[in-house]
Amino acid sequence: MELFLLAGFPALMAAVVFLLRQDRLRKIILFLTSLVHLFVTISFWQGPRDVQFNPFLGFDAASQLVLTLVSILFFVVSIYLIGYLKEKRRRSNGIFMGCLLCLLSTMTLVTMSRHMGLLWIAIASTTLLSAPLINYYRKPRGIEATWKYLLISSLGIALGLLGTLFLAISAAPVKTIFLADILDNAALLSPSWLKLSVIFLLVGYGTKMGLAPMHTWKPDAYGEAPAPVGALMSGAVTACAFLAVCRVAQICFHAGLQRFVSPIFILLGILSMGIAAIFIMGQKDFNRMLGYSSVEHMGILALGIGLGGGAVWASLFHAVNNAFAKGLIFLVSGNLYQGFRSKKVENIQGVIHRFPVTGIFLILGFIVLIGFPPFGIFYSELLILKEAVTAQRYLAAFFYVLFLSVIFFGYSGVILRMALGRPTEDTPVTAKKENFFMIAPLVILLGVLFFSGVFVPGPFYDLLDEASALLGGR
Amino acid sequence: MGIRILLHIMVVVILSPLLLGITGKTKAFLVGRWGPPLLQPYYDIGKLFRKGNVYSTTTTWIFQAAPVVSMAAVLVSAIFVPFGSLKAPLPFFGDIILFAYLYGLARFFMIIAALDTGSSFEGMGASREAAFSCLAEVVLFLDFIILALLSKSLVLSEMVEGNILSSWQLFGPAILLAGVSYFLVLLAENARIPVDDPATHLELTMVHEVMVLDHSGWDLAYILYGSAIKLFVLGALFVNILVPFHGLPPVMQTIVFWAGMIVLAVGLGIVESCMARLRLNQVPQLLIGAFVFALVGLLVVLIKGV
Amino acid sequence: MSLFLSSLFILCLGAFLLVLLTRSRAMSGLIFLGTLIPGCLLGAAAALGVLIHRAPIDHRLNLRMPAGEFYLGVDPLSAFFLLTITILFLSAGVYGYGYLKSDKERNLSVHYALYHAALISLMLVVTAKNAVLFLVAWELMALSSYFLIMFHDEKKAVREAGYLYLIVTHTGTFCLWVMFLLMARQSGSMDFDQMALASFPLPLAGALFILGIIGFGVKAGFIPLHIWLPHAHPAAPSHISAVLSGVMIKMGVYGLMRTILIIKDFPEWCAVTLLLIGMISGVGGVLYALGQHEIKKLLAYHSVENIGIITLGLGTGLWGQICHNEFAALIGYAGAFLHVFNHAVFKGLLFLSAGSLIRSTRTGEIDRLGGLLKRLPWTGHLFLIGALAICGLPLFNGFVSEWLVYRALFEGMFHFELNGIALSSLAVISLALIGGLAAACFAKAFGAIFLGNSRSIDITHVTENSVLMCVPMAVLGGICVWIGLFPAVMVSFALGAAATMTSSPISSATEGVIIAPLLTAVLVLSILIGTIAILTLLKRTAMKFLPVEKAQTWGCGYAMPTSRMQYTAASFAQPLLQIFRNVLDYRVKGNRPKEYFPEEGEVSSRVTDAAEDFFFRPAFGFIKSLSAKLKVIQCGYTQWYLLYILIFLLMLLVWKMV
Amino acid sequence: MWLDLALILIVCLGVVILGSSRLGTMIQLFAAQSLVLSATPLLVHPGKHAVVMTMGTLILKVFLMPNLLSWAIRHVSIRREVQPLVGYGKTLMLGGFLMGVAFWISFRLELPVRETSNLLVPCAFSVVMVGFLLLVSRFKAITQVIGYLVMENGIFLFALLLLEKTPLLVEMGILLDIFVGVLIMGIVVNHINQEFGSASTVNLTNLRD
Repeated sequence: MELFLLAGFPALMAAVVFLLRQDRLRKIILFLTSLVHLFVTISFWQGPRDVQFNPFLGFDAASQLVLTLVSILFFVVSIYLIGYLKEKRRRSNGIFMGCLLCLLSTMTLVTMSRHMGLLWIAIASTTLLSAPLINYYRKPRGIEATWKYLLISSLGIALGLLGTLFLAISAAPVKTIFLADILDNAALLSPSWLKLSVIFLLVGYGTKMGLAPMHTWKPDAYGEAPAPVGALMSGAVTACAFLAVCRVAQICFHAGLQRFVSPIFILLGILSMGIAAIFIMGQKDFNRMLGYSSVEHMGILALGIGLGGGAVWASLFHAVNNAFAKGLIFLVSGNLYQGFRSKKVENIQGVIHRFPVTGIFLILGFIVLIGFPPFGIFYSELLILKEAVTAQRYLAAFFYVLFLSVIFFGYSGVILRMALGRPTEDTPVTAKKENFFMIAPLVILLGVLFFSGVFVPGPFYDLLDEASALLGGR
Repeated sequence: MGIRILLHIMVVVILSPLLLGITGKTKAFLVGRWGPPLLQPYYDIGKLFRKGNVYSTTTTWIFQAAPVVSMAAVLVSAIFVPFGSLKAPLPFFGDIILFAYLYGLARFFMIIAALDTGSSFEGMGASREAAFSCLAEVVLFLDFIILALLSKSLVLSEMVEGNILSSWQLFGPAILLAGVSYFLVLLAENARIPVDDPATHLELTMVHEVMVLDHSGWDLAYILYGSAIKLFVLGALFVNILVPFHGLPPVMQTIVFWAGMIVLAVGLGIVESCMARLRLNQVPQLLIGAFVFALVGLLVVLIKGV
Repeated sequence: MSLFLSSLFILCLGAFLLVLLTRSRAMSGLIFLGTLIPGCLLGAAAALGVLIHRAPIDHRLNLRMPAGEFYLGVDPLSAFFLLTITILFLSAGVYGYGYLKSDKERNLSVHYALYHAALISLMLVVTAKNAVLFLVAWELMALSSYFLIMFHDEKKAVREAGYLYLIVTHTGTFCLWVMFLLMARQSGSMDFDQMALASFPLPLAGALFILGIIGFGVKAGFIPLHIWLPHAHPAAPSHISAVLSGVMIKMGVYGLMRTILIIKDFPEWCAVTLLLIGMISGVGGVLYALGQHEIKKLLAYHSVENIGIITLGLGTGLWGQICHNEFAALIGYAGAFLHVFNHAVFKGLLFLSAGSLIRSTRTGEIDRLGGLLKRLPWTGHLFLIGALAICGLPLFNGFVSEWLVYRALFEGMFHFELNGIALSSLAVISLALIGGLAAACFAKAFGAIFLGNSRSIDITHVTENSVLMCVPMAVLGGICVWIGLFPAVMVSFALGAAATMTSSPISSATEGVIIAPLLTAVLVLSILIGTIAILTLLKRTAMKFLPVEKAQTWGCGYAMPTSRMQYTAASFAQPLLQIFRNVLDYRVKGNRPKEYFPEEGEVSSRVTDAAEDFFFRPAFGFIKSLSAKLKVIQCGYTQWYLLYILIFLLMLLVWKMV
Repeated sequence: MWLDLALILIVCLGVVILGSSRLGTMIQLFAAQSLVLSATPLLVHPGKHAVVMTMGTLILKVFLMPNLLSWAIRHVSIRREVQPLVGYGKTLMLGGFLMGVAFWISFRLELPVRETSNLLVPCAFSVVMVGFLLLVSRFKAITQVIGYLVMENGIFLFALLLLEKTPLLVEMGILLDIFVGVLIMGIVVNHINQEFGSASTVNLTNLRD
């Protein structure tokens, strides 16, 4: 029954939404499905960690972690959408809502899939479903972003498919590529095919996750996508991609390829942070900067997995915090766009004094993104550095710290210049007051961030410990 | 101990203008004049005590407090310096720092009093005074370092008494260099000829004189008296440093000390009559020269093994 | 410990209430004072308790932080700093309340809440016994002080200053991250107590020392890393810059001391570096201050100078520790501790009086002020007390701590071997030079602002500020005089703290040997005050019988002297800056009047900050231009993007498979 | 032996697509290549499973997708491909070089290939490389879609290696996904055409830093 509620129900609702006429009804359905989804996910927390519905679908600690993260974020975005889509639009948002609901079900599928082939299908469908979401405004730049997003991610998916095929070939003696079977008799896998498949999988799912050389679609896609879509993609979809990459790492750990794969992860991590550092510095467009910030945080995740040990725990912790932080900052950028009707940094000024609540949340978002203490990202960045220092990878630690400080230059240069000061006369400020639906999600996200960073509840700790044990960390 | 302090201060108060008198007499004698009587400074100060005061409207209480504070600071600094057989009444470990900073206090108040009058001439004098005194203070401290290294103690009287005949064989050059650089500091601190001309009235060239341009009556008297005491105290310290009389019996010490003071006064007169005032941007070079002398002295002490 | 925890609780409560109550102004002011005063007093009581009994107390809260744990402890070292923090925050807070009361259009309760947050984070930094908690409090302190600085955020200069401050402190903090993690790796745990038990090989201690110097030096303001100080202080409101330079830069000193306490044995070159940094920061700070003609920038550079003096004390203490000369180490650290407290008090006093000066005359430019002592008696006299104290002149607290530092340096001279003596004498010379230059600089500042006539602004309607602003200043002035005349109490506290640094209990004999000379010095000072009293009495009685008139200042016969003919701060500093011109980048520009009847001419002189203009600005520009050049990667052509992926794939294949 | 012939034929057709400039011919060439491709499962090891695979590929890649693409061409009314990134001659040379790299890699990796021919892995790699080159070097959106499909054919060749292992459901899922992918690409090409008046991606470059 829960399986249907989690995966099937949203898809069904998507079909219903396609048929409906009025926009308001669609929004309510969206809100209700996300609420149901959230309740079911929470209900799984009490139950045992490893649940097996059928050979293809099941839960383990890591997937439950990502599923909770996805459903909380989706629920918050659904509330935000009620306020966001208020003003009238010529074209009905049927396709938009339908794709969103399908996206929810495919993301649930990704977390639940125990078969590598099924995992690939779910990832591929999340990509295809998010393409129309980016193109909501039908503006030339939006179309260009969608085209680039489609092309690059479909190349990534193709490479992922090749990787899965190579994995299947290497798992020939095992006869199936169920995750459980591969992990149990990992020794039987033929090493050379496995290495080839790991490389192709890493590049494929790395493109989906937005790691360095394959990140080029991210700034365009997040720059042009509407804010809630940006929040969902940067928070939830990348988390699912990260889960897929974790599965690959899990396989490598079980097959004893630790020494083979960790240099690749570290290279990807440092490269992503380097690229992000270059592009955040002096960025002109706020949403593009958030795209690069997502590249940076994915780099930190990859670096954490690469370093192993305590850093795996830290990168999972970071994934959770990053998802909520990205959600928060993207929704804030949505409010900014509603208020200032522009994404350019120079004509958004003095947000604190023009829209006090959004201004405060903008600064809080900055504090969370930068990794200031009360929130979780500070601890995860510190732990990753601790692991780098104890594992005596001084070069990686040096670059890690260097890029973190350059990125800090970039962020504070952009966000603080926007938040403080006074709105200049020519800033095109619409006389709109901030409406409730666009503030409530920010408050919820901040609350969740506060609990995931400062007073970390007990069960959340155990989930993290089990998930990191799964992936070969301490 | 209170009586010895009073005795010490009485000696300083009574005898210090005499030093100025002797210098004035030697300067006049060298140019063939009889010059003013020996007690001329006493007459000047006495005259000023009987005169009324004129206060500028722009000045505040600081203008009147500065002469008093500078006189008192200089008087109190006399307690640390032994005069021949008269031992310093109140020595304590680290009194050279209080000694130097008391002069700093006096100088600080004189400078802000000069700025208080709000005239450009006093300001000129104040800024020059501030500039030169910074360098002079550094040289003074370097001399104290040499003495401290020689005597291994921070009490001024012990530092000076350690300088007996035997120490001259080993550290003769160091003490000589310290003495010479100290003499140059003496000239700079008391506005004697090479640094500043006490007798001139051309404002643009003066340093000390122009700072006291606006003072009158009792304030001017205190300032004159204070500068006389300052010359006396620093001179006494100079004599203590240079003349190794501390090993002799007390009676001989007093005789040699006072003879030294007179020789110092005469020496000052000679220096002033055969040298002209230096240009203002050359005075720092003079003080840097004194600093180098002291530095060489320090190196000698270090090499000789402290 | 309960005292300290209750004060923390009250402050947190106050901050929380203030955040909620952003609407009503009267209430927020009341809550602010209502929680600040008890909080600070309780904190001070806790600190005094530890200082008097010299027994450390600590407390472990079972709050599960991801990496470290919530472990607080107050030992005499942190108690001394805690005392400084509480006293200064209390007086600056009361002053701030008075200062901001008349500011109608700004939302004050947020500012008050941030003030509380800064205070709490500072108290946590000082009492944290766990590296992670220390870093958390350190970053909270940087963040809350950033937003405090940004009070007047409508001005562009303020935003630039805040931006520079945040960047420089945050980059410094990364060095601290690496340092603490290396120490944790060596000792196996994040707690300072376990770290203190571990033994650190000399090369590692050297590396940690360098990281510590950079990380804490950025906060403390050692010369090359001080660039944010002269920008942040003029930007912040004066009660914030008082707290910033009085206490917050001392956290750098505290951090350095805590690291020295943990690592204990260092290679000798560390003490040499500390002394050299002290000298350079001291002399450089005061020389740059001489060249500044804006009151708050001048005071900011003086903070750098006083940090230099503190580092001299620290350097001698460390040297004594390395050469196992307990006595020199003890006095060195005691001098450094006492100067930390003294500097906090008189620098706070100076900034507060500068603030009330700026509040009344609307400008901080020294060259446009003058003759304000008559209009602002309270501010003027308290500024004078602060100026005398900062120059280390005898009757005030600056002298006591400089005397201790001198004593430590001379102690070093007597007992260390050759290069020890050479360096200590160099340090004594530089300290003497600092003393002289500071006296000149503050004579310039006090004389130009408060004495003579007003140079360009009309001061007839300038009035003294409210009592709420003058009382805290008076309290700080009182503390300066009290320590100057009765130093025994504070010196014993400093010695107690220094004992924890040398981790050997000091016998009452050694304490006597140190304090006895100070008591005689106080006796001499009382004789000085007696003589002053007698001389003024003499003069007063004589003046009754002698004529006294009022007249125009004697301008050597010049008939119409105007107030603009007075010596300004720039002209006052010109001879000194001329002497040190090759050390400083001292530029004089402007067209001097040429013909016989010149219509107009103007001269302006400027001292540019070498560290900033020749290293940090170009470095920052280089990073920006590099990132602009590298932006070509995102060139817009999808084909190139796909090629990136293919090339990366082939590279991985070749690297990993072949 | 028949298998090697088919593999070589697929690779040659790929190269011909790379060289051709008219969209119509490219679609027909792609259909031919997919036809040969659908024959290969039967050649490797005939069986019920292989028949289903062949039918799937036939329906999807030989009939459905080419018609969709030609509909898109007619709708978007573009006939001739504009000059590719580096000119036809050089693209072909580059194609040859990439095939060389593919063969070198598969030779170096000495992957254990059991009963099927040792030509399979290199050919699959080279078809993927050719598809990729087509994707990268052309400006017309439709041509890029065709390049993507040729790459899918290459991946399908790899799937032959484990024909009877992967369950049918997964196989069908993969084909379905590719089809949906192409469908959405077609829709987006349609939008591009409405917005920019031509389906060339030359003016799709103003999103840059």
